Amino acid sequence: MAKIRGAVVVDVERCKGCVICVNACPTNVLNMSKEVNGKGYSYSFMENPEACTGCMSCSMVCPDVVITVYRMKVG
Amino acid sequence: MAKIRGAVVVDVERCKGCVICVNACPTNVLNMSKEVNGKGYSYSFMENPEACTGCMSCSMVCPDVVITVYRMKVG
Amino acid sequence: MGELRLMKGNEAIAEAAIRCGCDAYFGYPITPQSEILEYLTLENPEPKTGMVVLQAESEIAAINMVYGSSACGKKAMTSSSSPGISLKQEGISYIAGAELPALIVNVVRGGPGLGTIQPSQSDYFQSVKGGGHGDYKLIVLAPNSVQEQYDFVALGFELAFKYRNPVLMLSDGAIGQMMEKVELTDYIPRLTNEEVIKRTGSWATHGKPEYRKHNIVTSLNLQPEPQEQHNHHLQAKYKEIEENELRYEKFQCEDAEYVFVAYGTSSRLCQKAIQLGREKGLKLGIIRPITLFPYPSKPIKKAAKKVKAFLSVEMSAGQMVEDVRLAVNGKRPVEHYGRYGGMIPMPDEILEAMEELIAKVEKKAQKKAEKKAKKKAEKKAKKEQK
Amino acid sequence: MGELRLMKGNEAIAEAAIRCGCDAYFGYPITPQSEILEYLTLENPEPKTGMVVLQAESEIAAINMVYGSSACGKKAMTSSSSPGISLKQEGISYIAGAELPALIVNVVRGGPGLGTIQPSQSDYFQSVKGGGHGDYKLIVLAPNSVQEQYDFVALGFELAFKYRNPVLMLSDGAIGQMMEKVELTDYIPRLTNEEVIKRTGSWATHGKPEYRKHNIVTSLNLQPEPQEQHNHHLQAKYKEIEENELRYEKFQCEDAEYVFVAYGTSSRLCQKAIQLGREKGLKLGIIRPITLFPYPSKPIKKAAKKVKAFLSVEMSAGQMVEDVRLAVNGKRPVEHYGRYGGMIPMPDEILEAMEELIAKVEKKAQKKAEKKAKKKAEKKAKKEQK
Amino acid sequence: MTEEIIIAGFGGQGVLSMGKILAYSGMMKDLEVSWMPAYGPEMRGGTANVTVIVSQERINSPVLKMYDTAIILNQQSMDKFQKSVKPGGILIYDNNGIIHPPTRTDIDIYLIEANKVAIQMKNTKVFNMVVLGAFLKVKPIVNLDDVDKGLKKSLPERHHHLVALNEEAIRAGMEAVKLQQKAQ
Amino acid sequence: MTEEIIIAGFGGQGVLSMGKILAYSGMMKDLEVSWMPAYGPEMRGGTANVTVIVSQERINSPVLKMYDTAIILNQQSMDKFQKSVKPGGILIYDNNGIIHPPTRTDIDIYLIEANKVAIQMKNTKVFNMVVLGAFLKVKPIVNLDDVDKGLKKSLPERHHHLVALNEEAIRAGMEAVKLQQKAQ
Amino acid sequence: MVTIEDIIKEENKVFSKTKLLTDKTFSYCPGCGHGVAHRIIMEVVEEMGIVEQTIGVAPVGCSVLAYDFMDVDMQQAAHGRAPAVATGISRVFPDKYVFTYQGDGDLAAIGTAETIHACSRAENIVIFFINNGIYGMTGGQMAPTTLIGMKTSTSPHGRDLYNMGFPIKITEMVAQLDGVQYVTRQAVHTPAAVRKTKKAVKKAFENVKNRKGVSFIEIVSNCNSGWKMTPVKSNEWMEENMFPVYPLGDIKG
Amino acid sequence: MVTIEDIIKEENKVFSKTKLLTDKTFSYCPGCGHGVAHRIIMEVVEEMGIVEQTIGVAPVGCSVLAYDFMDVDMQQAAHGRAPAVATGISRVFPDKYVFTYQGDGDLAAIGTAETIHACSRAENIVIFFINNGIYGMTGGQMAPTTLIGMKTSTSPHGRDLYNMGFPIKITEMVAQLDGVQYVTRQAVHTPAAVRKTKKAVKKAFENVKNRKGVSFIEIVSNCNSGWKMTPVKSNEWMEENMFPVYPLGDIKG
Ligand SMILES: Cc1ncc(C[n+]2csc(CCOP(=O)(O)OP(=O)(O)O)c2C)c(N)n1
Ligand SMILES: Cc1ncc(C[n+]2csc(CCOP(=O)(O)OP(=O)(O)O)c2C)c(N)n1
Ligand code: SF4
Ligand code: SF4
Ligand code: SF4
Ligand code: SF4
Repeated sequence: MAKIRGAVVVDVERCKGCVICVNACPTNVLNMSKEVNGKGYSYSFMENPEACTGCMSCSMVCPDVVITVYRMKVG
Repeated sequence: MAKIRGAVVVDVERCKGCVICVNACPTNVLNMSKEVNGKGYSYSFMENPEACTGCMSCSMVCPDVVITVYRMKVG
Repeated sequence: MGELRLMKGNEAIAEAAIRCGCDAYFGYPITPQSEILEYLTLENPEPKTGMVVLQAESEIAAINMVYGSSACGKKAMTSSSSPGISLKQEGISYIAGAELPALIVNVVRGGPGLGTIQPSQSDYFQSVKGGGHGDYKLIVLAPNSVQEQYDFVALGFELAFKYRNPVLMLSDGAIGQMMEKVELTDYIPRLTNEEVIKRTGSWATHGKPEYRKHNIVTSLNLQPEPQEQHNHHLQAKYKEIEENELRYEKFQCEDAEYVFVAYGTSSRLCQKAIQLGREKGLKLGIIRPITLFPYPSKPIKKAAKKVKAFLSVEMSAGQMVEDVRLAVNGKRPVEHYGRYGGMIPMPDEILEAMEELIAKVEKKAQKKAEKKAKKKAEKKAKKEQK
Repeated sequence: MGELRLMKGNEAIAEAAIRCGCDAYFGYPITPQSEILEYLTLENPEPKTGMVVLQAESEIAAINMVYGSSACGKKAMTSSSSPGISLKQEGISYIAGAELPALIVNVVRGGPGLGTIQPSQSDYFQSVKGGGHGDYKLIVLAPNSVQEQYDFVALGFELAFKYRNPVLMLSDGAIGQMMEKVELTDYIPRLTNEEVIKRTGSWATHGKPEYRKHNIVTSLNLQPEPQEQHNHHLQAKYKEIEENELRYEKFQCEDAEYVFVAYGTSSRLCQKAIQLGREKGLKLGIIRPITLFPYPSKPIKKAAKKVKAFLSVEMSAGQMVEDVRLAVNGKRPVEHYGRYGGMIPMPDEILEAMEELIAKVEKKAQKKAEKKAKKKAEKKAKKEQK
Repeated sequence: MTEEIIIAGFGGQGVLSMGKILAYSGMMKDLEVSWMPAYGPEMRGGTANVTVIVSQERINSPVLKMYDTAIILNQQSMDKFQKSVKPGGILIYDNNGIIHPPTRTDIDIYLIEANKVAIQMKNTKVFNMVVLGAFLKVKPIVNLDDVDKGLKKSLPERHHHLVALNEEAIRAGMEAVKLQQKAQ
Repeated sequence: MTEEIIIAGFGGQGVLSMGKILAYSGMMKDLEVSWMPAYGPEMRGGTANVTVIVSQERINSPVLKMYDTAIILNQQSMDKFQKSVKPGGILIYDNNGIIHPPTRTDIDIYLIEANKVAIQMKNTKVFNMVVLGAFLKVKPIVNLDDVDKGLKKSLPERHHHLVALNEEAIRAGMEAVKLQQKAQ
Repeated sequence: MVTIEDIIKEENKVFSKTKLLTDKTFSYCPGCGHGVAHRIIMEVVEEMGIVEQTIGVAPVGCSVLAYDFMDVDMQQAAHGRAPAVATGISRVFPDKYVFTYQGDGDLAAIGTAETIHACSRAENIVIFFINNGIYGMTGGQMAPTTLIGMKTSTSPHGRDLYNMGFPIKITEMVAQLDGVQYVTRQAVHTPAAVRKTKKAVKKAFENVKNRKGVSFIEIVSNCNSGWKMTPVKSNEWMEENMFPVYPLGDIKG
Repeated sequence: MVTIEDIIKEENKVFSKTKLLTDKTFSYCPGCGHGVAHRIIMEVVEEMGIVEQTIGVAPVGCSVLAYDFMDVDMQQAAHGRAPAVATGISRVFPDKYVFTYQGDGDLAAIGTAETIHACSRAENIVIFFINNGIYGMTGGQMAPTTLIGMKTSTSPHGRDLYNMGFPIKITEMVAQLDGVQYVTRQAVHTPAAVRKTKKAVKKAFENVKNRKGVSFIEIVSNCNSGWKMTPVKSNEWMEENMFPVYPLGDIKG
């Protein structure tokens, strides 16, 4: 059975650190960074990239539309 | 059996000749005058005074509140 | 010559709108101007010319509908009378701030408050100085005949689009309700959408095509610096309008010693007063501002060189008279005569007021002359004594 | 001395309302004055003093609530900022027409349209000349400190009731948002209904008792004649107000050769400019109108006898300057300096503007003197030739 | 030539439309015209009056205090406008409902019993045309042809069949008008 | 004595409340004070600055172009306000986040590492009080007693227990402030 | 035999004009329902003995002169703003009986926001809403309540849906609001209708006494001038055409 | 093993920002629902290929700068007047897709009349109504939709019924109007909610194409600044407190 793998790219400088994507991700891929970006916000990043299925849950709810989602079949 | 008799007094000068009272009277007491009043309106008067029961139907609907109604038991 | 018709001033506005290719009228009933909307709904131009006519739920809705339409580059207008125009002040300020071309008609009635429905000219300040907030100017046209009510619709739109600025036609109940002969112009077809886009594509909202950036219509600047820039731009535009668009009329001013300044209905009354006065041998004339902004300050200033005094006649407690005074700048006496609250001053009372002013001025002049003569005589006497 | 507190100008207005026995405040949020409503809702005076505080659905509703309350003889007020005040114009005209006592606060921001939320003084015309329709006047108070924001609430109500006339406090975003020391006055209890009836029983609506006719509050006259009468009455009242209620302040005018005219925030800026100018040896002073209607035309006219020129400084493109010109009536040069659209002119630019004016005036004077001297010399030469 | 006219009476008498037809007729003759109604709440029921000016020159004031001719159709208007006729001017009135007939002696006074005539014509609606006829007899500032054209212009197409009737009424008015008193 | 001060930094740094406490303290000392914030949409997130004037005389303009003292807490404010210090005046800054330190040579420049101090105190909320302490060391226009009273006035009753902590921070600031450069 | 003179005696008087109507003749057109509505309201105020506590608000519309006829303290309000004005009164005089008397143009067009928000705030007032489907005062223009197809001076070819939209049943909308206690639609063209309306008016004022929030009484009425019909005909037309769209009866409370 | 770099390739891209959002960073607070709402609307416009026919209207409110973010022709409108402005646009450009984007203060307070009448006239437009129960832009004041007991800067002790009245469910009121084709209440705080909302938006624009009159889409949203909560917390609070009063789902059409 083909597995689906995904990945997201967060536009770090535009992320406002609202944590909504982290909350929305069904597979707990995302978490907030320790560092802050130029605007002083900690930003979202893939903490567990392997778990990402590219389901777009995060990008669906990101208020600042800063998440790009990629998906591919593997295997 | 006591009969009820009524009578109305129309304030002729304030009557605007709208005919609504004539229409409303269940016993066809009222009609409109041939003459006109000072404002040029023909006015309502008791054409068949005997038929008046003092039911106040006319006074209820007179938009200019120009009808006074009297009623007494007779016999 | 175009077709002649006997029309009410209000009707003339409506007919002119249809004929000059107006795209949309939005209005709300109020005496003494309801005939504009009534005429338009009766004529029902939409199937014929495509002009939209809509009775709005309020004056505020109407002016904001105008905002929407004119921000599309369309010729949109509204009309009302004094209380209704007061309600439109926020909208008017927005339209001026966003630099939209729009025509607003005020058929003035007596105020303040609900007042009366009779003619008045007591909305001059509101129209000319700015009834709404902020530094803005309307181009203000003041017709004094039914023909001008007609003509100034097309003119109003022309100026509105030339400068992307709201134009106010300041009429009053008398001109709105009276009938006169009107020479109608031919029907000018409304601009097609393509033409509208061609003419206003740089700023109006028509839907963004591939080839340009999105157009935005706004009067907002979150930062004061660009807002000041915007205001500078507006002020420069107003200056340009002052230089190019001044319209006024002089009547019997060549030899006039005393001059009326009056606009709209009052100017007609003054003309009659001049006729009556000239019959008595008085040298009277009138300067009639046709545009109230821009105001004919220069012609009045120039006239002040020869004229002995000015009488500003308005159906108000004295509003335009301030602009006459500002123009004359202390050179000559300027007084005001007015009836108001819906009253129209009769030509003979206007003449009387002028005669009083004349008497006052001449008395003063005489006193001055006498004083001078006396002084001279005294000097002479002194000399002789010596 | 009363309690001292550091307060925002907006808060001072709210606190003053509670303490001076105001009966009702009706408002709608808009920057930069929302603190007034916020402070009042936080203090929640109703259980303590009985003062009603209500957030209306709009500015129009708010001004009409004020109409209703003040027509009951109660002390009612509203506040807003420029666009909101434009919306209130019909209501204000009604209140003026019906001769109701009411207090309206405008914390002005930059316009036109949505503009900015930064301070401005570009609603002068609207406030003073009449933003609404008809011939009416508001009593206009222009505070220039937080203390005055506080004091003018009680003063406003006093004048409003004395003349049965709406009073406008013309503030701006700077005074509204800044904090200064305020000396608070003691709580004055609201009038009881009996006291209200005693004070306003002749005209206000409290419910008709047996002993009097019903009271009617209206601004309507179907016939123009009584409406003109009513207007005459209003004009007479305005004249009385002009005679009795003029308030202004002079600062360093005794020896001043050049004088600023400025109100509100601008007057504070000018005072600093005077300080800077005097440090340079310039003899500068200021006349500050505290009431904008009535306007201190006479003091300015009087000052024109000694002063060489006036500079009207406003955060606008030039509005009050017209009233300065009308007062000076051509006797002296009057110029305007302004920043606008939300910008505040800095004291040093104001001083610069004044220096330019001075240079201009002196140059002209010098030229005149030179011309005179030249003529004299020529004459002399001619004589000598002979 | 400038003719300044006031027409005044009750609301329903056709005062305004009579003025309109007169103005239209003047227009047909290439004259300048103005028609200025007193409008207002009194319109409903109350009195109605209109100032009509017909002139060879551009008309200045559309409202006046004194008139060349006053056409007066009820007592209220008589009280108000009798005094507004210029000395030597003309007053035309219908005596139906008039309690105090005109008393001025410095003007020409004409009587037109238009109500009567209209009743004779069995059409009270032509009342105002009868009055117009009377006026035009006294002051032929426009001729019947002009009025004809004016009528056609001012009536909607579907009422054009009434033109003849109106003309008839005008003629009747012309015949019925009587000089009551010459200015002294 | 008149002291004209600008305090400028980020939104969350307590710039406005620091100004308020300073103003309140001045008031406690019977001085005239004014506190004028730059308000606007930038308040949300962006920069914040406030002009505080403390004087023995009535204060005229509450806004100024040149200041006796500028207290600068981020780079943006440095860029904007360094030039606005009067010659011979004072600039106090926290170097946290400052990329381009002040370069003027005609003013006294003080450094206060308030961020560091606050972290040492384990309470970043007192950051602004540390800065205030630095200022008061340099310009003792009010004494600690006044500040104490000012704090009590400006804090709601329920926060009065914080007064002591704030005072401590002020003292820490007084100690930590360093003269970097004397005006030449 | 009893003569008429025998009957017309003070002691036999069963109906006469309430004292709370002034002696001025109504300015309304012959047959206009405004007069009956005025009378009923004043009768109720009189009967409840609350004249000293009653303050009325009449905005512009034919009834702008209501203050000339109703012998209670009255305020004239700007077009559409009566509910706001009434709010201002009621808030500073919470114990008074405050009512508005508004036309359909006033209440349902320009005054929509004020109507809905006073209702939503549960102001302790009575709103009388005279729905005659037209703007009477200004000469018979279309109102929000004008029926589809109805001719008015601004819908001279009949109100058409496409351009002018649907008639608004604002009374039904208002009934949805939590702040409104009592909503009813009545008429005043027949004796029976008048009696019902009077009951409703009484109930409304009782509600004020009991601080129940807004009572809203629509009175479907004629405007024979605007409709260009005789009064009698207009009442018939009203029954046939208006009532199906604006059915009489209690809607809430 | 597949590396992340393998996945992040143009051909694998399944979600990215629509071209119809500009490059400007939203001016909204972190976590504010306005951003998602903007995105969905622009996606639908893009997907339907109607950008050349689309004109938006944004009145004042936090979203006053919508014109900076939505890359379509836009008009900024006065507070409360967007439906009137949209009427002006739609009437002169009947073939365009005209939408308004309004807050609750804007649409349900000052703009009540304009909202109801545009709906009643069946203007061929879409109204987006972002209900966050508060006035965001001006600093968190009470809105008509503020819940009972809710604290805002003008109801600092909690909204109380007696003084401030009931929250208005304007969406339910609008649904009663004949001119309105489609009324729905949605949210944008979860992926599922966003998907539903997008469907609704599409349906609304389809309605415009088919000239069906007003489509009215309420989006219940958060205002974490005004509510003084973290974004995540505010979304929870919204589910618990707002949804019971403003239940999600289709109301009409
Ligand atoms: C702001 C404003 N707009 C318009 C008017 C004109 N006006 C007066 S009454 C009225 C409408 C009257 O209709 P309605 O409310 O239905 O009452 P009715 O006369 O039918 O009883 C209008 C539009 C006004 N006075 N003020
Ligand atoms: C006439 C007018 N009144 C008031 C304001 C101030 N103002 C701007 S936005 C707004 C309300 C914003 O609230 P909402 O519509 O709910 O939108 P949000 O900001 O919550 O998205 C107000 C009152 C204004 N700009 N114009
Ligand atoms: S939802 Fe968007 S803005 Fe919020 S934390 Fe995630 S990526 Fe950043
Ligand atoms: S109802 Fe009244 S006004 Fe009408 S005819 Fe009868 S008495 Fe006269
Ligand atoms: S116009 Fe209509 S509503 Fe007004 S009084 Fe006449 S009949 Fe009544
Ligand atoms: S204030 Fe509220 S509505 Fe406005 S952007 Fe911030 S979170 Fe969004």
